[in-house]
Amino acid sequence: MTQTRRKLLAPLAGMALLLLTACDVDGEQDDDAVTIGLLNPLTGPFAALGEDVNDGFQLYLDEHDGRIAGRDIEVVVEDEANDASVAMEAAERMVEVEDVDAIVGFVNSGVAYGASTYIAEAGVPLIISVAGADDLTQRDAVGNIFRVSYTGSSDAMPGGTYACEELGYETASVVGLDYAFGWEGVGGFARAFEDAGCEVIQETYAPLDTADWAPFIQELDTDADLVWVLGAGPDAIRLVQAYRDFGVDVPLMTHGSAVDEEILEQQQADAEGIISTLHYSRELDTPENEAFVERFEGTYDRVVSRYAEAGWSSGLLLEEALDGLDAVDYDTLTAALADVAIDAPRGPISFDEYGQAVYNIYVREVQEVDGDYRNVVIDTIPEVSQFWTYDPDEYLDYPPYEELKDTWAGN
Amino acid sequence: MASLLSHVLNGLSFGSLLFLVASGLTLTFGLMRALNLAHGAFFLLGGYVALDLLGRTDSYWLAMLGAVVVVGLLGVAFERFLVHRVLHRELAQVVLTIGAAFVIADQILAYWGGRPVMPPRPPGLGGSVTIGDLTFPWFRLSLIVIALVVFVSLWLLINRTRVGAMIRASVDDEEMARSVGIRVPVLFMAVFGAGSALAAFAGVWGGAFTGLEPGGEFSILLLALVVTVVGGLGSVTGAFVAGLGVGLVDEFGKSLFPSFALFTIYAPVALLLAIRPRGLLGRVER
Amino acid sequence: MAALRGRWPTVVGVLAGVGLLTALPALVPSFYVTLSTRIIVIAMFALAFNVVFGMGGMHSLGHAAFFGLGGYTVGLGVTRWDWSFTVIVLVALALGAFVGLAYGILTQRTNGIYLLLLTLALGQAIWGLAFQQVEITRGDNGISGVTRELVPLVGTGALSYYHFVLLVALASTGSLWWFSLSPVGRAIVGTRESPTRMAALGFRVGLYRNIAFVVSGLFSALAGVLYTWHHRFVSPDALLWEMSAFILIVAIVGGANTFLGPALGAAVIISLEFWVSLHTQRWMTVLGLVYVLTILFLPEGIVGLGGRLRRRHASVDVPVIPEPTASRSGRSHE
Amino acid sequence: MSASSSDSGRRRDSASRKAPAPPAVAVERLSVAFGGLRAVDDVTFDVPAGQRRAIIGPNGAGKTTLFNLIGGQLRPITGVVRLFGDDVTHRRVHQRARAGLARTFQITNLLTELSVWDNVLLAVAARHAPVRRLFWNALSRLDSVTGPAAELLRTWGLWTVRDHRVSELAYGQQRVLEIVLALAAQPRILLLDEPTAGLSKEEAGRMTEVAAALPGELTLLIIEHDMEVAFALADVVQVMAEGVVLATGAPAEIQRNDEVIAAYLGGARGDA
Repeated sequence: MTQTRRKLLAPLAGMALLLLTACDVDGEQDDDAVTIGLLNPLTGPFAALGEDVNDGFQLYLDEHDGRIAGRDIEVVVEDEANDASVAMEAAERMVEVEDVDAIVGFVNSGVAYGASTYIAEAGVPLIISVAGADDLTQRDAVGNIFRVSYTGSSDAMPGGTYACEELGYETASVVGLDYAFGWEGVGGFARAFEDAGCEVIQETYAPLDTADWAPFIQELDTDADLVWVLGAGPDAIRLVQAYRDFGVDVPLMTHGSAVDEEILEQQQADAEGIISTLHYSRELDTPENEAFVERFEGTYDRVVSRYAEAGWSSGLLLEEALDGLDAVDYDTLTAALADVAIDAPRGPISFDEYGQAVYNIYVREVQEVDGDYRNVVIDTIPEVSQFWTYDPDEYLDYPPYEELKDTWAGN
Repeated sequence: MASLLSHVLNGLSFGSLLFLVASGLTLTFGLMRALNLAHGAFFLLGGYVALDLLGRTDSYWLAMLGAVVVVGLLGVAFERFLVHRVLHRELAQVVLTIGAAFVIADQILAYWGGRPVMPPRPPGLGGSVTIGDLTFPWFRLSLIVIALVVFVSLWLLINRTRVGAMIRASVDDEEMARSVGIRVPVLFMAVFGAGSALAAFAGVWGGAFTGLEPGGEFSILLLALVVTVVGGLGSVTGAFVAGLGVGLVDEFGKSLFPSFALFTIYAPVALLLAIRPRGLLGRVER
Repeated sequence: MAALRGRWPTVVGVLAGVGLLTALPALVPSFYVTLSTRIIVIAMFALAFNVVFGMGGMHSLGHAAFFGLGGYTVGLGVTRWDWSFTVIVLVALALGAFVGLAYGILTQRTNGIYLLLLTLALGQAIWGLAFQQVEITRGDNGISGVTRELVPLVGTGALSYYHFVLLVALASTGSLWWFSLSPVGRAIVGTRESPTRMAALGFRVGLYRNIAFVVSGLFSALAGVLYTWHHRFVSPDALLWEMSAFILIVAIVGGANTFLGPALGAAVIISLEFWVSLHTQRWMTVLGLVYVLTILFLPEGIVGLGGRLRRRHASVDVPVIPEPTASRSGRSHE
Repeated sequence: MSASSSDSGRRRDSASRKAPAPPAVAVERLSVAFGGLRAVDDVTFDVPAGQRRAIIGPNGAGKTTLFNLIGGQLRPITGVVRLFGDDVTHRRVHQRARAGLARTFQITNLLTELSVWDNVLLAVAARHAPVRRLFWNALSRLDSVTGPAAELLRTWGLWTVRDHRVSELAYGQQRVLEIVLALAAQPRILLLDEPTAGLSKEEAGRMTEVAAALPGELTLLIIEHDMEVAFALADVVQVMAEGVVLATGAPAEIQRNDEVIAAYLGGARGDA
């Protein structure tokens, strides 16, 4: 049995050698510079969102030629790869090897949940760029985790009240994607809609990546005054297409994510007339937004998106927080971030005590504007909290939305 | 409650799409015993190339033709330089084609970006037809017609033409085929090229239904694999029957059980494979 | 047969390797301890997978099921049903063994590409279950907050967890090594080589395929347990077919026809994945090319390569059969 | 499988008389067909224990198919197979092996990527049920297995190549190893499927000597093309053609039987 010796020796030595070569320690530091880690997906289904956030942030830096609040900003970009284990290691590497002062990241909620344990322990300030799961800034809120994007329910609740009180729809059939964002969005809309005195008469969930939406569309109760939909990405494109294909003539209202600019670009006429609520629209005519849209679309020749705005706003938030801060460390930066107030392209942003951004919600309608389809802003609801009109403590006592799934219709 | 007719039409049209997606895979496996797990990536590539050409030429048919030819040629090269070297080693094919899928998908992401896109519907197939209270999109009807056309032409190619006979001969006994003067390498390149072209065509025509996005290379592959395997690896008729079957099951499943999802199809597929490894109509290995 | 004395170099090799791995945390910056823990867990999973793939010759593309089920046992055991450490590990191992047996039984009549596709379907069926039973598994968001209090003799820090994982991995590697040399282990290898010959010798081939799947499922589930506690999180991705494809490729690159090859494969692929993604966003392309090139130029994997080189040099002039002592032996001529 | 009616009749006879030792191999109305062609067509014969029977016949006579039916690799459509009186028709291959039946294969069927040593260790291990179920001790450390294995290899002259992979052996040595593996299980019945196929004249001679020297109590069935080898080894020669048994008898008798000659020379019954 002579081969066994060589068979055992080679692999063990090989494995150890590889581990040693893998650790090329770098990351030299100069004192007053601030290092920001961008941990968004650059591969996988959310690659476009990750790139938009990074490009938005980078664009903001370039506008200030790499210096904000009088400090040089170094950027470390890593791929979240839509995989919790990869994201966790990248976060740890950013903290321990690159010594970042703050992280802007996470698009997939599952990955955000996975990494939040480590980030809470490490104490590094994190600005969540996209991940929408409610509890990241509610039940599991942690001092150093902020969020510049919406929670699953925050941008949906105003839509529920608005549909009932302003648009006069008395009954609604709600459709959502069967994952956390779907339950929270549908739940938020349904709660507000019913608390405003109207009634949800049908509740349907379709699995993520539903290839054929026809069966769901054909099951819709067409007696409802309104169909409200929580959909995102390719599902939103296929859903709206099926809605038009099968001639459902019930008015269609959605969470803003179903008609995001880059999705609307594909939906075109299918989406005409869709009313939606979101904290941003490309058509906002504020000076900050016009400047941002013109620079982004000029630099990257693709339509701007709320993810790009989130990246840009993160730059703004960090600038405000760093302004007048002499020693930059986790605690001082976290404390500074907690009470920033800025005017971003989307309008004013500040953080509530759970770390969730407070911002305006815009009611938009898809209209054709000189040959192109846009989310024209038809109404503004200022300074909306993630708890909408409910008292935070009371709101947090409600059962989480995943338990309220399938309970809205028929009670 | 939607009428039975609309459920059947939905099921058939979605089933036709599934067959369309699986047709290229069935062809390459059926004729060459080559399992091309980069099939989904060729599907995506076809769609993205067509969109790119559409942007340049503004002609849908030209863009489609261009995409089918480009991806077909890529398929030929892929077979010539890579697949041919692992033709009889199935496991090596699996790893090699998965690797190729990674490369193609990542290059698509690099070149065309990660935003979900949807190729336009073929001109003239946009609207819907309304009969009584049933409204049904022309495009979904076209899927049924296209699937039939592709099925019939593939069936004829394989079973009724000299080329088909030559290909089957080369698969059954390569040395014998060579000895009687069949230029086997050229044939295999042609078959693999045709399979890739079919995948690209499905990416353009079917892409207007499924949409194209990063990650699609494997979600589309799984759809195609389920249909190909259930139908019986290598049997075009099997894939056609299985495609329509899965389409109908998905349609009625969703309307009857709310939590039904396409991936609950994996359990019955697994059971079928355990009992009949060759699938419904698969040819028994000699 | 050869006493321990004759295997002295092997023992030294093993001890040196173990010593190096134990001292590793002191040699590398603390971040790489986390990376090394993941490598060791995946290496253990690869060795467990290789019982079915390398030893049994069965091409499974559904092994994520065992790995993920072990992971979910921990996730749910800690956050929802608050089981003790022993109960969690026992349930995970039982689950891995049971599902392994199910794989073995269901794949009795299949081989080659059909077995691969069947195990793919089985794995996806289990993934679909976890993805869809949202009330239990919270579906796509996965389960976070899987704390390590329950893990015995170790604090919750990354360093001590590394040593815990190393201990368990070495124990599993040792038992798998002994198993591979045992009669049952050699019989499994025999069924890979020729099921018909083994049956003619009196081995119930189906039984040994089942044992291979049970043992492989059990140790894969154990690796899944360590993986979830390492990340303190588990999601359906641990059950997804892409994890099965990953471990298959790791075993092939490492060298599936050797015992430790797959473990080296884990170290190489994960280090490569990590190192390349530092330098380029197109790391998926690089990985894809690595898989293609491995198949074309390194079909027997890295460790296997050593074997082939060795064989090419050893002169293979088989001596003529000597005149046997008794007159009863056929003599072959060259 | 329909229980053949004659079965009950036989039992009554044997019960009344002191039952003679049951035949090692008893085959009754055995048939199997591949797509309409009856490879073995309603064959019945007995092989008493200890007898050495050569089965000869042209290609396609159904010889190997018969072996596969006896060995269990093939299931018959009709008929019964009995080993020492036990009906094994529905038993699996490994159960028949454990009942004392061992065989070699026409096309060499060894554990090619394993060493000669590993092949023999497994073959010997197969005999002991407890060894077959051992999870822990190393197979190569079990004296109960390594002893007999070493002895077998030395006897059959393969000891010096024990560490080589089977794939590296010369063809002749592989044929010898086939027999060694079969013998390792200490069988009571040994089916040798063309042991001398592919061997040189001189090697065939050696192989014949080897077969001849096998222990007397071992029942031997040999499929053989080479008349010389068949007649030298066998007590009884059974001639088959087109799936049926033409004639069975002592070697000398068979040589003179015109039907046999016709079968070989492609006479009245049409080409084989």
